[in-house]
Amino acid sequence: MTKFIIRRLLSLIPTMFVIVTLSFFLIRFAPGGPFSAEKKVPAQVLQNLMKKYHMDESLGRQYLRYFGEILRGDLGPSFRYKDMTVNALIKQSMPNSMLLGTLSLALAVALGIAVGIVSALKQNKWQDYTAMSLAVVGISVPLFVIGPLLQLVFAMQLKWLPTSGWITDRAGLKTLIMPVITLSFPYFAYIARMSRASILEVLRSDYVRTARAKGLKESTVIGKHVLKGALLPIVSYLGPAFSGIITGSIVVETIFLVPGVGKIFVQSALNRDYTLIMGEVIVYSLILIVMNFVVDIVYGFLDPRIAYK
Amino acid sequence: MKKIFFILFALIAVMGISAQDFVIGNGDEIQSLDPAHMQGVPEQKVFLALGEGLVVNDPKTCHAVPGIAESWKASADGSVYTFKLRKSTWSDGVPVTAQTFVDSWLRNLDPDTASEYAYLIGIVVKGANDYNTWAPDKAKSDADNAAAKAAAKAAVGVKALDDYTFQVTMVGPVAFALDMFAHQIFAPQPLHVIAKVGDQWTKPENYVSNGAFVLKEYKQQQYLLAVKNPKYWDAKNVKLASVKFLPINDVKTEYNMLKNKELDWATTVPNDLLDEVKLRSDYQVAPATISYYYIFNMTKKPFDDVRVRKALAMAIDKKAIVDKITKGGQLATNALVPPMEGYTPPKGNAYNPEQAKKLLADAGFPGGKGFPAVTVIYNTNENHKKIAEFVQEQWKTVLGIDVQLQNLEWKTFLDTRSGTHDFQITRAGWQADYLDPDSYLNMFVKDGGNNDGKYDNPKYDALIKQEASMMGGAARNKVMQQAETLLVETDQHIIPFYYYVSQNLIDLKKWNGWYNNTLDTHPWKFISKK
Amino acid sequence: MSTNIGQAVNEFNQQVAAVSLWADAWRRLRKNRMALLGLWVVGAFAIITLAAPILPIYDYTSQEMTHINLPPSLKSAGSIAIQKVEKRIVELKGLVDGGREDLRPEMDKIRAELESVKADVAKNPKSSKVYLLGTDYLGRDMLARTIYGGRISMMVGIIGTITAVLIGIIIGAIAGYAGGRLDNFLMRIVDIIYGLPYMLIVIILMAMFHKDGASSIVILFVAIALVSWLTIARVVRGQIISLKNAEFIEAARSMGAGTGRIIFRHLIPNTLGVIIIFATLSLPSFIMSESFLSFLGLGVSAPAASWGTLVSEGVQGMELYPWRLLVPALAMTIFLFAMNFLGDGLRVALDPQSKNRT
Amino acid sequence: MTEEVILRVKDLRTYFKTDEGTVKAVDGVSFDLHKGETLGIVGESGSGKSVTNLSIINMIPSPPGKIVGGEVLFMDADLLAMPANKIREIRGNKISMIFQDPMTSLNPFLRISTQMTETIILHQGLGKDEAKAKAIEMLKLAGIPAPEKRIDQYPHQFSGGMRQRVMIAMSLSCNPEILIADEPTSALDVTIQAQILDLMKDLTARLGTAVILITHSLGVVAGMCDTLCVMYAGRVVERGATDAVFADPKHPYTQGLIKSVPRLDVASGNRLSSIRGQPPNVIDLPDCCPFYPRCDKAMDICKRKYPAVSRFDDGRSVACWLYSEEKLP
Repeated sequence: MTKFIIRRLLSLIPTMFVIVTLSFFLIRFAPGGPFSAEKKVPAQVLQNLMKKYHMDESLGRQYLRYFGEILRGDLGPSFRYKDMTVNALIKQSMPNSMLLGTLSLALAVALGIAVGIVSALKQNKWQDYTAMSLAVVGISVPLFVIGPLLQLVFAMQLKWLPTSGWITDRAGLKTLIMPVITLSFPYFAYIARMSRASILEVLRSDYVRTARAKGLKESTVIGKHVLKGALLPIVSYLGPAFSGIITGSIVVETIFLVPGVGKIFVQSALNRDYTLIMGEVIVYSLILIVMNFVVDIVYGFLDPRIAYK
Repeated sequence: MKKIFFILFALIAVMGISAQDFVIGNGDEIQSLDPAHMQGVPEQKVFLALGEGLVVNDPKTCHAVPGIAESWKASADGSVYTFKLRKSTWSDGVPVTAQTFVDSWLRNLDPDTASEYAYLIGIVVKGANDYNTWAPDKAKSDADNAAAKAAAKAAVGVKALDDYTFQVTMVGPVAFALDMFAHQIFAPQPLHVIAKVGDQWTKPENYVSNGAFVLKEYKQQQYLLAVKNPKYWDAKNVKLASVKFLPINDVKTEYNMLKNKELDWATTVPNDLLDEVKLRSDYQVAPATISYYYIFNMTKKPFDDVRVRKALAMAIDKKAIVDKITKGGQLATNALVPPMEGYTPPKGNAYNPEQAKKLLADAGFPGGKGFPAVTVIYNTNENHKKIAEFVQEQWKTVLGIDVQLQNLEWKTFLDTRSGTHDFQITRAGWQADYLDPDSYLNMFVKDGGNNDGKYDNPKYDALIKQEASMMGGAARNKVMQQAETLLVETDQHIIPFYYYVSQNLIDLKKWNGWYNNTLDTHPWKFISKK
Repeated sequence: MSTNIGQAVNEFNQQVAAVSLWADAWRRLRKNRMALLGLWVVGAFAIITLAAPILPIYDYTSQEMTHINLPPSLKSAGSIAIQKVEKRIVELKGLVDGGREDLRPEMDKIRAELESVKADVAKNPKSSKVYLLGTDYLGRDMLARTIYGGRISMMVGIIGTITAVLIGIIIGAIAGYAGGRLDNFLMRIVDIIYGLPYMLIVIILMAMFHKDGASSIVILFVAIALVSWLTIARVVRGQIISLKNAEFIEAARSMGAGTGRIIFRHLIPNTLGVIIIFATLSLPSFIMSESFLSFLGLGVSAPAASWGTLVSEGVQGMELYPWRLLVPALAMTIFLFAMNFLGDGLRVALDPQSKNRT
Repeated sequence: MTEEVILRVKDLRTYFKTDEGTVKAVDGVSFDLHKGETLGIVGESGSGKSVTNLSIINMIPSPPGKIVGGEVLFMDADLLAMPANKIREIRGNKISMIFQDPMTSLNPFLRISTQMTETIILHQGLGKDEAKAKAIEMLKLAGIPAPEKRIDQYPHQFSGGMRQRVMIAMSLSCNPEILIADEPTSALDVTIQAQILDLMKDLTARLGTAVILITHSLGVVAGMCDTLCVMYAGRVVERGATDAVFADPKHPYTQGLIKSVPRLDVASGNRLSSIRGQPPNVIDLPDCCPFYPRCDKAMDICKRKYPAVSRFDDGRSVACWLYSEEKLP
C-alpha cells in the first residue's frame, strides 16, 4: 500500500512537469503581453519594464529561471498587481474559494444524494419526475442566470440577504448563502442524476436480492447494502469536481463579490499576467491531480475489491 | 431580550447617522498603491483619498487649487513655476519637503522604476523625457554609463530651492501644466519608508500617505478602507470619517448594491437599465473629454481611397447611436477633439446617405457591388458590440455592403490594432492626458506610437509640428483646427462617433462637495454628508 | 410493428423474428413517454432551426430604431412603439409634477420623440410588423434571433459532440487495445490535458486563431472539442479493455482478423451503446460551455448570436425587458430538457439488462 | 421424513408484463413440501423454476412482475397475503434462500461477518459477539477452514466454492424450516459441485431442514431429492417420488430429459438422444400443450387445450393428454 502510494506520487511529477512546461510556452503564444495597454508606454520604458521582470531574456532562460524559482516555492511577482506576489495572491484568495467550494460541494453532495435516492426509489413516479426536472434545470440554466435571479429575488425584492459581499463584511455568514446555492446547483444536479442511475443499477444486483431474502428491512437494504456500492461512482466524480469547484467560479465570484481565486484566474489569463496564470495553473493542476489521487486511495478503502500492489 | 435588541438597534442607528462613512463601487481591483504604477481610474480614485500633490483639482472646475503647495508663481515666459510649499507631514509625522518632490519625480522618471505614466512628466518638465527614456550604451563601460545616467538625472528641471520652495523648469510655456500637477504621477512619495523597506512599502502595514486619508485596511478583492488622516494639513476641513473602496466588476451587482443602499456611489451604470436609471434622482451625468471613433487602416484596400472612407463615414447616423444605443446623453460628433476652452473642433462630414451612396459609386462600388470583404474589430464589450452591430446594419442598408464584425478579447485586440496593425477598421477611444487638443491630434503624426491606422499626411505632420512650438492662444488653436480638419474631414482617416459622458450614481441630496465635472474627478476632502 | 406482413411465426403463431439491438431499443424508447416527448421536441427544434431561412419570420439582423425593446405582443409594432413612448411620457410627467424639475428636459425630449415616432409609424411600412416574442436592444425580432441562436448553439453541441466522440473513440480504442506503453503514454496525455485548466486553453486558442469573422465559430468548435474528448477516451478505453479478451474477439483473432479490423469491426460497435449515451448527455454540456464562453465575450461574432449570447445579453436588462432573457432561456432550457430525457431514455433503452423493466 | 406438510403451494400464478406481452412465467403451479423433505424442481432455462421460488417468499420484482393468483401456505399462513413486515420475519429466518451465482450474491462491499451476523442478530435477537460466534460456528460447519480469520474478510477473497459455502452457512444460520436453493451449483466447477451438494445434504439432514432444490440437472436431483417436480413453460408437467419418476417417466418431456442424460450404467453404442426443438417463448401462449411441437406423441388435442392433470396411485401426477381420461372429440 505505502509502496503503491509512493509510486503513484512519483508518477505525478512528470505529469506536473509537462503541464508546467506546456503552460509556460502556451501562454506566451497568445497575442499581446502583460504590458500592452491602450496608451502605449514609450519604447524605452517598455524595455525597462521587460528587464525588471526578466522578460528581455531568451525564452529558454526565462523558463529555466522560472523553474528554479518554483522549485524554491516562489511563484514570482504578479505582473498586474504590482504590489503583490503570486504566492500572496493565491494564499489570500485560495482559502475563500476553498470555503465556498467545500460548502457548495457538501451541499451538492448531501442534496444530490438525497434527491437521487428519492427519485430512484420512486422511479417513474411524480417525485422522480420533479426531482429530475430540478436536476435538468440545474444542468441547463447557466450560473450567470441563476446568480442574478437569486440576487433579484432574495436581495432586491425580499431583502432577506445582502446583495453580495463576503463573510468578513458586516453581513457576515449570510453572504455565503447565495453564492453557495448558485455554485452548488450544477453539481447538485449532476450528483442527483448520477446517484439515481447508480442506485437503480445496484437495486437490480444479486446481492440486494440476497439482502432482501434475508428478511432485512427495506431501509436497511437501502442504507446498508445499496448505498455503499451505489455511491462509489460519486466518490470518483468528487475528485475532479472538488478541484473544479474550489478553484472557483468566475461567474459566482464576480456576481457576489467573493474574493476568490476563480476571478483572478480568468482575469490573469485575460491580462496576460504570466506569473499569475502559471501560479494558478500549478495550483489547479496540483489540486486536480492530488484530488484524483486521493479519490483513488479513498476508493480503494471503500471498495474492498481493489487491492493496491 | 427585547431590550437588548432595542439598545443594539438604537446603537447601530446612532452610529449610522453620526458616522461619515462612505462606500464606493470602484470598478476593477487596483493594480498598485505605488503612485508610480497607478494607471487606471480605480487607482486614481484611491490616490485622491490617500495622496496629495502640489495642487488639487477644484471639485467644480477641475482647475488647480492649492494642495501641498500654498502658492505658486510662473516666470514671465510661463516656462518656470516656483511653488511655495506648506508645512505638512506624512501620516507618520515625517515632513514633506521640496526635496521630497524632487526625489519623487526623479524616482518616477528613473528608467529602473519603469513607471508606465512617467511620460506625463516628460511632456511638461524639461529634461524629464530624456532621463525617463535613458538607456545604457552597451559599448561603454558601466562607470561611464552610470555617469551618463547621473547627468541625465541632473538635467531634469526640478529643484528644491529650500526646504519649502520647489521649482519646476518646463519644456516651454505649457498652459495646461498646472492642472496636470494634480495627477498622481506628480505626487510625493514616502522615500524615507522606501529607503527602509524597499518594495514592501506598499504593504498596508508599511504604507504612509500625505493625503486626507490613510490606509487602514486593504484586503485584495474585498475592500480598501481609508480613514481620516489626523496629520493631514487640512484635517479640520475633512468631513468624511472613512472611505471604503469595493472592487466591483459586475455592473448589475453594483447597481443593485446602490439600490439597496449598500453603496453611496456607483461609478458605473447598467446601460440596459438606463430607462430606469435616468429616472433616479441620484443619476449624475456630465460631458467628458473622451472620444469614441473608428479608425481606417490606410494601408489596406479599399481604404486607401478617400471616397470610400467618406462614404462609410457619411452613412452612419451618429445621432441614432447616442439616442438609441448609448442613451446616456453622449454628444454625437463628426470631429475628434471635444470642444475645449478656446478651441472649436471642425464640422466634419455629417450624416448624408445620398452623398455616401454617390461617393461609393464614384469609388467603383455602385450599390456596394464588388466591395471586398471587410471586418470591423472591437474589444469585447456590450456597448461596443451594440454600436458595431448598428454600424454594420447601416452600411448594409445605406451602402449595400456587408461587413463582418469580430470581437476580440482585450489583449488580442490591442495586439491586433496597435501591435501588428492587422485590421481594416477598428474601434478606438481616447481620453486626453491633458486638456489640450494636441493630446488627441499628436497621435496621428506619421511615426506616432498610437498611429494605429498608419495615417500619413506630410501636411498634417507639418501642422502638428508647428502648433507644438507655438504659445497657447487663438493662432495655435487655428493651426490645430486646420490639422483636425484634415484628419476628420478632408482625409476622413477616422469616423468620429461621439464624446463620452461620465455617468455616476450618487445622491447629492445626501452628499455635499460632489460636482459633475469634465474630468470626472472628485477629491474626497471636499465631500461631506449633509 | 406488430402486424408486419411476412414476419416469421412459430408453431404458436408467435413472432420469432430476431429483434436487432436497435429495433429493440427503438421499441423500448417508444414506450418511454418522457423520452419520446424529448425526441419530438428535439426533432421540432431541429426542423425549425434548419428551415429558418424559409420560415415566415423576420430577418434576424434587421434593425428598427423605433422598435427597440418592444415587449411580446400580437399587435402591430407601430402601435406598441407609440404606446411605449406614451407610457414613458406619463411616467416622466408624474415625476416632474412630483417636483423632479431635473427631468423636464428629458420629458420634453420624449414628447418630441413621440411626434417623430408617430410620423415614422404613419409612413414606415415596417410599423405593421408583429413581434410575437418582442424585440431586442436594436429593435430586432427576438423570435428570429432565438431561432438563429438555436442554430448556432445546436451546431456547437452537435459538432462538438461528433469531434469529441471521434477523437475519443480513436484514442480510447488504441490505448485500450494496445495496452502497455502506448496505453500509458496516451493516458498520460489525457491526464495532462485534464490538468491544464480548460478556460485557459480556450482563451488562448480563441486569442491565437481569431483571424477573420467567419472562422471564429470554427475556432469555438475546435476549442470546445479539443478538450472534451478526454472523458469519452477514458470510457471507450475501459470498455475496450473489458471486451478485448472476450470470446468473440478471440474467435475473430483466430480467424486471422487484423488489429484494425478487430478494433473497428468488432470492438467499437460493441461500445457504441455507451458512446451514444455519452454523446446525447454531453451535447447539453457543450451548449453550456459555449454559453459560458459567450458570457466571457469569447463566443460567436455579432450580429450572429447563440442562445448563450442572447441569454447573457438578456440578463443585463432582465428587470426592464424580461422577455429578452426569458425567450432564449426558455428555448435553451426546453431543448436541454428534451435532450436530457431523450438521453436518459436512450440509456435505458440501450441497456440490455433493463429489458423487462419498462 | 414425516407427513407434516410445512409448505403448500396452490395454483400459483406469476405473470410479467413486458413490452412484448404478458409472460406467464408461472402458471398454476401446485406442490406440497413436507418437513425434512428435499424437493427438486427441474426444467430447462425459462421454465419458471426461479420465479416459482421468488414467488414463494413474495419477492417478485414488481413492476413488471405480479403474483396474480394462488396461495402459498407456510404452516397454514398464506405468505402471499401477509403484510410486508410479517413476511420479513419469515424470510431468512424460517425460509432462506441460496442463489445461483455465489460471485454476485454476496455484497462485495461488506465483510462476511457483517453479512452473516446481520441475519442472526435480526432474527435470533443475539448480541453482536454471540452472533459472530454463531456465524463462525456455521462457517465451520460449512467446511470453511480457519473461520475465525476468514470471517473478517471480504467476499472477493473467497473462491466461488467457498462463497457458496458461506452462502449455505449464512442461509442455515437461523435454523430455517425451508431452504430454497436456486441452482446452487450450476456456476461452479464440477468437482466443487459435488462437495457443495454433499455439504447441503449433510447439513440439512442434520438440522432437519426441508429443501427445495432448483436445478436443470437431473443428475443432481437423482442424488439429492426425495420428490421431484418437472416444470415446462411455467407449469408442473410431472410430479412424484424421485425414484419412481426415474424408473418410469410418464410425461414425454420427462422421458426426453431422462434419456438425454448420459448414463454410465447403460451400455452405450446408441447415440445420446436429445429433445428436438427449442423451449417455447411463453409470451401470450395460446391454450395448448406447450410441448407439442417437440413431442413425438403429440396428438391433435395437444394443439388445442392444455392437458388436465392425471393422478396415479403412487402419488404421481402428470399433465399429459396421453394419460387423461377426459378425451375430447
